[in-house]
Amino acid sequence: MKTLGILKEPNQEKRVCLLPSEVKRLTNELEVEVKFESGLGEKIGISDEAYVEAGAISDDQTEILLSSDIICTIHHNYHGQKIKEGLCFVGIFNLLYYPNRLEKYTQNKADIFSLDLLPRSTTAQSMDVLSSMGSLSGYKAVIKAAELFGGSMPMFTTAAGTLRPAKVLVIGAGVAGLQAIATAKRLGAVVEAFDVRSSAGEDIRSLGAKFIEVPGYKESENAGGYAVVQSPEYLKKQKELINHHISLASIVIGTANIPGKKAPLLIEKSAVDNMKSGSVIIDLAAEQGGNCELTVNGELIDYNGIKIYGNSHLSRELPESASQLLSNNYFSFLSHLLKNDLENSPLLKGCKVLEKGNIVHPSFESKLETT
Amino acid sequence: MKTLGILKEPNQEKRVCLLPSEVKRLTNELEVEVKFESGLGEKIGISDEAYVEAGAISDDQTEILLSSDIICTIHHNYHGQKIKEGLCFVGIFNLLYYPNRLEKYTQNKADIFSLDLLPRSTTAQSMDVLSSMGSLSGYKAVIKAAELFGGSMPMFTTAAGTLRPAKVLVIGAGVAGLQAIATAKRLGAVVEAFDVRSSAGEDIRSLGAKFIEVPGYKESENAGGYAVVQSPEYLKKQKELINHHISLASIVIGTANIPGKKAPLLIEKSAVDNMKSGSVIIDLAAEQGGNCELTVNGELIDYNGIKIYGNSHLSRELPESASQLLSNNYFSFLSHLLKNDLENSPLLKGCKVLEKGNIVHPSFESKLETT
Amino acid sequence: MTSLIGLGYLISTFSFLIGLKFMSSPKNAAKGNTIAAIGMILAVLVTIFTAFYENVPTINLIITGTAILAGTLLGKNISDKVEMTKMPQLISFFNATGGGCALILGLVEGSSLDISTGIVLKIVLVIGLLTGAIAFTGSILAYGKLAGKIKDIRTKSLVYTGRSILGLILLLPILYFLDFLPIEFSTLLYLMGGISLIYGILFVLPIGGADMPVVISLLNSITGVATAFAGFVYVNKVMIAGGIFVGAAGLLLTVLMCKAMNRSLLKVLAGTFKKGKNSVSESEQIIKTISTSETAMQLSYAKRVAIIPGYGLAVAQAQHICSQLQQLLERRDTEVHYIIHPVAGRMPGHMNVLLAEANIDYAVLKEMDEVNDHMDLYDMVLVIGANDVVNPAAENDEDSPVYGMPIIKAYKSQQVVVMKRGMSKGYAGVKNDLFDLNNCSLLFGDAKDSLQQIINQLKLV
Amino acid sequence: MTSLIGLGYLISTFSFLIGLKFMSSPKNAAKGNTIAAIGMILAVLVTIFTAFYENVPTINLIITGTAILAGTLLGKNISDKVEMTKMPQLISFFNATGGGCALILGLVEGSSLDISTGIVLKIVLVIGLLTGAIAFTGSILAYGKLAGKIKDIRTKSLVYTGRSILGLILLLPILYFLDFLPIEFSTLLYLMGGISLIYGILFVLPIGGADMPVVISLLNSITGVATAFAGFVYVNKVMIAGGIFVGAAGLLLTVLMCKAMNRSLLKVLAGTFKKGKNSVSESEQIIKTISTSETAMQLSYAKRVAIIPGYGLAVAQAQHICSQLQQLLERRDTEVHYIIHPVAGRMPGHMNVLLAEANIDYAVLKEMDEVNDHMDLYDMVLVIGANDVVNPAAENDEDSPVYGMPIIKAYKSQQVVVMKRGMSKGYAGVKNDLFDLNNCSLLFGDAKDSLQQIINQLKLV
Amino acid sequence: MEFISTNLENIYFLIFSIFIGIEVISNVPAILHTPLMSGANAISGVIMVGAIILMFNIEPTDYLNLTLGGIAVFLGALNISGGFFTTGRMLKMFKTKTSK
Amino acid sequence: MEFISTNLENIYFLIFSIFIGIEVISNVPAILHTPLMSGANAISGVIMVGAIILMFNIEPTDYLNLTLGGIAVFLGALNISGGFFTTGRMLKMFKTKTSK
Ligand SMILES: NC(=O)c1ccc[n+]([C@@H]2O[C@H](COP(=O)([O-])OP(=O)(O)OC[C@H]3O[C@@H](n4cnc5c(N)ncnc54)[C@H](OP(=O)(O)O)[C@@H]3O)[C@@H](O)[C@H]2O)c1
Ligand SMILES: NC(=O)c1ccc[n+]([C@@H]2O[C@H](COP(=O)([O-])OP(=O)(O)OC[C@H]3O[C@@H](n4cnc5c(N)ncnc54)[C@H](OP(=O)(O)O)[C@@H]3O)[C@@H](O)[C@H]2O)c1
Ligand SMILES: NC(=O)c1ccc[n+]([C@@H]2O[C@H](COP(=O)([O-])OP(=O)(O)OC[C@H]3O[C@@H](n4cnc5c(N)ncnc54)[C@H](O)[C@@H]3O)[C@@H](O)[C@H]2O)c1
Ligand SMILES: NC(=O)c1ccc[n+]([C@@H]2O[C@H](COP(=O)([O-])OP(=O)(O)OC[C@H]3O[C@@H](n4cnc5c(N)ncnc54)[C@H](O)[C@@H]3O)[C@@H](O)[C@H]2O)c1
Repeated sequence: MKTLGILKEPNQEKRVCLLPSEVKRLTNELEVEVKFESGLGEKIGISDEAYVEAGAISDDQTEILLSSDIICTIHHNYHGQKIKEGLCFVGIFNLLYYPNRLEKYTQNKADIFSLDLLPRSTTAQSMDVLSSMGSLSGYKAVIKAAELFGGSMPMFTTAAGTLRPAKVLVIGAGVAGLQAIATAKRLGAVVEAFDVRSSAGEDIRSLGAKFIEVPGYKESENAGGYAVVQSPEYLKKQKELINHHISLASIVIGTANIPGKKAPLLIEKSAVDNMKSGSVIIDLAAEQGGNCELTVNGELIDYNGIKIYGNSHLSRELPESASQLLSNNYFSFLSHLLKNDLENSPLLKGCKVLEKGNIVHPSFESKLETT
Repeated sequence: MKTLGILKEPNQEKRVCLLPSEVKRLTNELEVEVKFESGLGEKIGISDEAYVEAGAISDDQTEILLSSDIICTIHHNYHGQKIKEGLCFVGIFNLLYYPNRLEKYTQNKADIFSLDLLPRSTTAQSMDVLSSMGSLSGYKAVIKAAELFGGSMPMFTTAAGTLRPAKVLVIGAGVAGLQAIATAKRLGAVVEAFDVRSSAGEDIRSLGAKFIEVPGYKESENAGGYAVVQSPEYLKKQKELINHHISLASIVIGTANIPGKKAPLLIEKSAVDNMKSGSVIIDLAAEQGGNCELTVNGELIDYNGIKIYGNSHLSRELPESASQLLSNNYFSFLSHLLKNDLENSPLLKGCKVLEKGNIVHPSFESKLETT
Repeated sequence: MTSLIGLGYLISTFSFLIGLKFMSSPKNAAKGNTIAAIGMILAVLVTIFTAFYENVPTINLIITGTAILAGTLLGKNISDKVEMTKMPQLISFFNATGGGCALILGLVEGSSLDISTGIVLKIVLVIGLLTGAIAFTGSILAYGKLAGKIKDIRTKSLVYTGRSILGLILLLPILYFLDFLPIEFSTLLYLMGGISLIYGILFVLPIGGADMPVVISLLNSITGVATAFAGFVYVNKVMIAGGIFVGAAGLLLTVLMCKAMNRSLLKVLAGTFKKGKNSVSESEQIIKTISTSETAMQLSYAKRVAIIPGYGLAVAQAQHICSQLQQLLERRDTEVHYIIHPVAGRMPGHMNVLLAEANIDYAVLKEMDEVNDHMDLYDMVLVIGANDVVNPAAENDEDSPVYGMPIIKAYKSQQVVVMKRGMSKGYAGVKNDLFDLNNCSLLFGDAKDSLQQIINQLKLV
Repeated sequence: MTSLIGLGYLISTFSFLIGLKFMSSPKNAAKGNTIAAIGMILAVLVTIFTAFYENVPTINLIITGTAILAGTLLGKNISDKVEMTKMPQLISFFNATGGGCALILGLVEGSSLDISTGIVLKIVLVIGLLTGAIAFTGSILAYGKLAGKIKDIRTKSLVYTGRSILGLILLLPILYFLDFLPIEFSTLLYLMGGISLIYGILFVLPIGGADMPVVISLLNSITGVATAFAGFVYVNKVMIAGGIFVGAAGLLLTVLMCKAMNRSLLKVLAGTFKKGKNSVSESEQIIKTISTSETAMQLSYAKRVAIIPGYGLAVAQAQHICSQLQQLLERRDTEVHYIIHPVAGRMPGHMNVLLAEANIDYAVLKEMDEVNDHMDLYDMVLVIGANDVVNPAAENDEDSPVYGMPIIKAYKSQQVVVMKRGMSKGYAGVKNDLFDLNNCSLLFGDAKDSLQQIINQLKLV
Repeated sequence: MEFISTNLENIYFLIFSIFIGIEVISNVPAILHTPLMSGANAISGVIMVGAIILMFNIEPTDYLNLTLGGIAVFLGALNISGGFFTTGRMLKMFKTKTSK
Repeated sequence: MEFISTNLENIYFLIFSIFIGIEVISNVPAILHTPLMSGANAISGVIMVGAIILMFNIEPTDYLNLTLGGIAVFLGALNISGGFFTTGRMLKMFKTKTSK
């Protein structure tokens, strides 16, 4: 019987990676012993008792690290403490962007599965944390924008004059972008969206928004749905068009990302200068450097009356919902992990970064050299 | 030629009662001299120059008070300074609820038109500040709730499980309540609403929400659309039903008011105790004592993980939109004021509180005695 | 010879049939008219053709030819000149001429009978004569009413007189044929003709002007019967068939028209006046109603249409179907605007919520002030569940509680159709003066249902 | 006497007419059938009635009576037993008996002619005979195909042979009547009968099983013609009229059926196979298509219906119209659920956005896991623009890229209709095994259009 | 009874004609009611055929009847020509707009 | 030509019948196609009337033709009875559901 440990997240994090309901399924269906750090769910009102009732054992961190075969967390939260040999960490560590986080794990010869690296294949969907969190982030980005915006999103025709609907520009129409589009549409805003992938056009239109098309994009077949870097001419054309649309918008939501790379810079300072005071920019790519030049990761800044909020983890602000989805994602992953061999599973292979402290993931060989 | 002065609002207030566009119409169409306190619109990015361009003259407060025939502000902001004789204040002073504010005005023999007292007649609609601000507050209440809520408003069916739509209960379906209903519906929430006026039922249903009906309400014909106080049996039945629905809701928005009276207490502590952690209560009746027993006016409190936010002036958080509507309201009122005699205008009569320091409004005679 | 004639009549009978068939489908209607007209020309030619082997005196030929020519030219002339909106009365007029023709035929033919004529032929003659006479005066009166030259007169006594005369018309021939009446057959004919002429008048007199189209259709059917009976007299297949076609089709059409107007034929004939469903006696407004099909018809001609939504749109939850109508119209190259009144509905922005839900493009939403000065450019304004916000009393009636409220000047457009369920008032509780205007019609019914029906009808055009 | 017989036949002719008329409107169809049946009984009774003043030998009467009785009982018996889904083949079978009757009539009547018989009657006899024969074998073959007893054979040579035989059928009588064929008339008749029997087979053989209903309708029309010609032989109005009615109506019905299936009659007869619009050769799936009217028909019988929306619903923006269909079904007491797959669409919650926009009550949304175990309780599942999420390959085909993804088990329901525009694949780019299944049919077309048509049809029922 | 057997053909003709008259327009959409009424009205002008036959059989000296007959023909012609031209004008509007 | 004038009545009858046959079902909704086909099929069973007439005219000793005629009548009866009963069964389903 394997032992699984769940560690408390850093202070600012309210989400948990496993809820009592899934802990119960782990102990019952997968016959895993589950230990958890006391106070795990208190930030969203889940008591230790609830976990204990679900079959888990409360313990302290050191003990858990020493006795578990698998450790689940959301964030990178390991600082080199002593661990059981062959311990396997499961989390969302964003290691391609923070390769130096690997150090402590390599030293202690741990295994790592980083769920952000899961292939985006059909069968991986139930464990796809990027999709589930992206989706919530996209929704929350619009709610945040509406909260920060000094005007109203929908149109109001009133006896005291008409308030025009807000113009919302969504940059990047991946999971988060689409959700942002849908939410802004719901609130009655006029929504435009832009994505390099021309196939995103149909998706955008299927949500009733306008697709801003930049002709001349080069698609890459084997990028598995992800975006690839583009030619300079294309980038210039794109910049002009985007700048124009930015200046018209009251709310800009940046969600463009290229996995493992710095996020594309699409909202330049000069473009922001053209925006009206009171406008809002929400940058979901902040952690990867931001889609906006002025973004400060994790902070809300005021630039000439324009509010710029950079946060790649807005799903944190929906801790209840996010925990529910994460918990399902982690459960699906764990059950896949326990039932399959590494060799036969492209999913496991795709997200396994360390094997006994050695790098086994192809994307990292080059990365590590640069560090 | 009359002179009109616009004073700066208190610090926490970003809205202005007149925007340059309407100032321009005042000077051009109504041939009024307009003076304004410097820095009037800076909080929403409107420079003094903009006002000057519109034909207004920048001046300091003392000077304005001494030279104007009419003073426009949003809030009660007069502390007994010297004024030109017969000066007429126009604002939203909520004097029925704060009758002691009258003192300074009486002493200085000023006139007062308080726009919150305008009759809710068809012709007054363009000056109806309660409607325009109520409407924005209702919208913002839902945005605020969505921002504070730890879950998502719409339903999400995802590969990582289904998030149920949030249940929103709106109490009081006046202007603000209806707007809250509409906004919550837009976001995909399941919305229920309650109002004592049974005629509100059709309005509620016309927005696609469910009307919670308490049988036995006594309508008053001459209350002009406003609610009146009800019998004890009725109140008991009502309380039970409401309590039940509160316990089911994740978000409760209180908008119930009885003009000039304390707001009805509809969300008792015991009902809040039954709510889930992470739920949100927004109380728009906070200034009048609140619909919720736990409300603290102007503050966000956390009660067992339930967030309770009391604020009767949420429209302030949409300063751009609110100023636009207010500016139109004030302009309409001023042009009515300048073009009509008091005797012939039920509108003016309805909101004139003081005439040369003497109380002329019928609702105040009783009020003042109690003070 | 006879076989050629027979063939000619056969073909023309058949072309009447095809003509009618085609005329009942929007796509082929124009073609149908042409086919029927060709059939008619053929029938006339064939008939004239018989002259050549029957030795008809020249004078008869000349008179016939002249009459045909004169009639044809005059008919063309009249039809070209009359305005489109006056069509129903024109039809009534032409129907009168047909009835007149049958009347004369009956008189002339009847007075020149010899004694040996069988009873069957006599009966046929009498029926042909009296139907012709009724159609003749009835149509003239209907024409007069529609042209506004004759007012509705609705008294009990009138109705009773009409009924007694109808009794007389039935009784006289029976008495005659049972040999109770010792008069000549031609006398009977004249008598019958006279009474029928009077009956035609009494028949139409009490019927309301709004119901005239139904009556005209009925009279048209009667002319058809007259034609058929004339056909029996001459044993002429094309007349019989043509007459019966028109008689049967006209009758059905009458019923269909009643249905489309939500009226019962009996009530129309009794001259009962139509009221809106919720119309309480208190409101003594004289209103014009319109059917969904007429609305669809007029929409199909309109180049620019404005939709003014109100609280009723929200109550009916008709926003989606309204957007469907808009799309349908736009596909027909009709420009559609929504005009939103600042206080339409029950909360600020109420209409915005609805229209956004139906995904209606913000570009087609117009504000009141934007369009109020050129409302006359709209060929048609659909007021969907709005009331107070289009009430001209706000502009004209100083005593009205809504006086001073800015309104959408729907009354300035070419044609207004107001959709509502009954005659109940809006929020402000005041009578709407718009409904009294000449260019305004009311379309009663739940807005969702009405819109659906309009769409269905419009798809056919 | 004759006048009574005439009257009887007249009434029965008229009841055929009314019967057919009623049968073409959903509300009256059952009544129409009864009326036509009564007319038929009347016609038979009147005919038998003639026996009493024509001195028919008893043996003939007995045989006739027995035959009628036996046929009637057997007919009732068969029709009661056969399953509802086998109706088309049953109709085909009964049509064969009608054809057979005409064939025998022609043979017997033709062989007993005397030499004086005019050419017209002979021609009539020949036509009656050959149409009867074609209808006879053609219907039997169609029956066999529908019953699955005979497979489609589609070779060029078959079509050519068919055409040559048709030539022969036309040529032989011409030669005979121009006196180029030195044979007896009865020989001609036997010859024609034989060839026509063969032609009937060749005519139906190449036509695809899916097109059989059209062919049966055509054969039905041919039987009608045979009946009419038999009627000419006996100068019998009711036979002529009944036959012509059926002949004409059957022909039109054939055309209408082709239209409803989006097929051209010529292509049906040539045996060309139908393909989906975007169907590229790569996909060699054998699929069943369905028309909007059939879908509507089946929906009208269903008690529980599930709608599975997918990305195509969003692309078509068909959410509003989908909710209309739901409302319509619910008003007919049909329970409707929406089953939402976790990854339907292109983003989490995509379907929720659409359905909320269309104001669909959360109570009717079901989650996959909630219903997957009793999908068989749904009489009908409408898959609207979904594809991957209902692909059984995810359960059965280990090599499929979607293997392992949980799906909605639509295939377990009684009947699945998938709405899509063509044969293109879903997001995952894999072939959908659902389409191969027996209980699955594809309804091609934009989802919005298809839904609108279904609604229109359903409203008629 | 006898009447029936001698006139059987005519009765068929009558019934069929009535039936056709009804059937042929039974599905007319309401927007065509007025044009159809007008067209039917024009067809009923076939009564002029009767008037012409009448004219052909009047004694050339019987001026009264000649006049009456002439009027009848004139009225018939007016009905026909006016009827068809009016219908044509109304239906022209259906063509100007291309549907869908 | 001559054929026409002698058979004019019949031609009218023919044309009218064809027209009626077509017209009467021209607006049938697709859901009624199958039942209507079945009903029409039953009506074409009126051929049995011919078969009965035939039977009545056969010599009672002409066994071959008696047999054939008997079969014809039998087939006709089968067509009629099967046709109407089948149609009836199909149409019964239309009644079970109350529309709207
Ligand atoms: N916008 C705001 O902020 C606000 C707030 C409070 C009050 N108001 C007042 O509300 C009024 C708004 O004007 P309005 O024109 O929108 O509405 P309205 O004047 O109240 O009229 C609504 C009309 O809709 C009809 N109707 C109701 N249900 C219907 C249905 N299902 N189908 C078809 N028609 C239906 C009603 O007539 P039937 O019953 O005969 O069908 C009525 O005539 C103004 O007087 C305004 O002052 C506005
Ligand atoms: N939900 C998510 O978060 C998410 C995100 C990314 C990817 N995905 C993937 O997307 C897929 C979703 O499955 P699905 O079943 O919803 O969609 P799907 O498998 O992509 O199929 C969509 C179907 O809709 C049809 N269609 C498109 N436009 C149409 C129109 N206008 N009218 C009618 N049909 C139309 C298409 O066929 P025709 O072209 O022949 O009409 C196609 O078969 C899954 O493979 C899932 O893994 C989901
Ligand atoms: N197979 C599945 O079932 C499945 C599940 C989830 C996601 N996906 C797919 O994976 C893909 C990526 O999803 P994601 O949201 O996680 O991606 P992401 O967060 O990496 O990127 C977000 C979006 O930014 C866009 N982008 C990148 N560079 C850009 C630029 N310069 N300008 C504008 N836009 C730019 C990308 O195209 C992408 O749409 C999507 O296509 C999504 O549909 C597939
Ligand atoms: N004539 C006009 O054009 C016009 C314009 C604006 C508003 N109005 C009307 O004025 C009325 C008041 O509008 P408001 O929003 O300013 O009112 P408000 O802010 O005073 O009250 C808000 C709502 O609370 C409700 N309420 C009071 N006591 C309650 C209780 N115990 N329980 C539940 N609900 C309770 C009231 O019925 C009202 O609907 C409304 O009817 C509105 O339609 C009319």
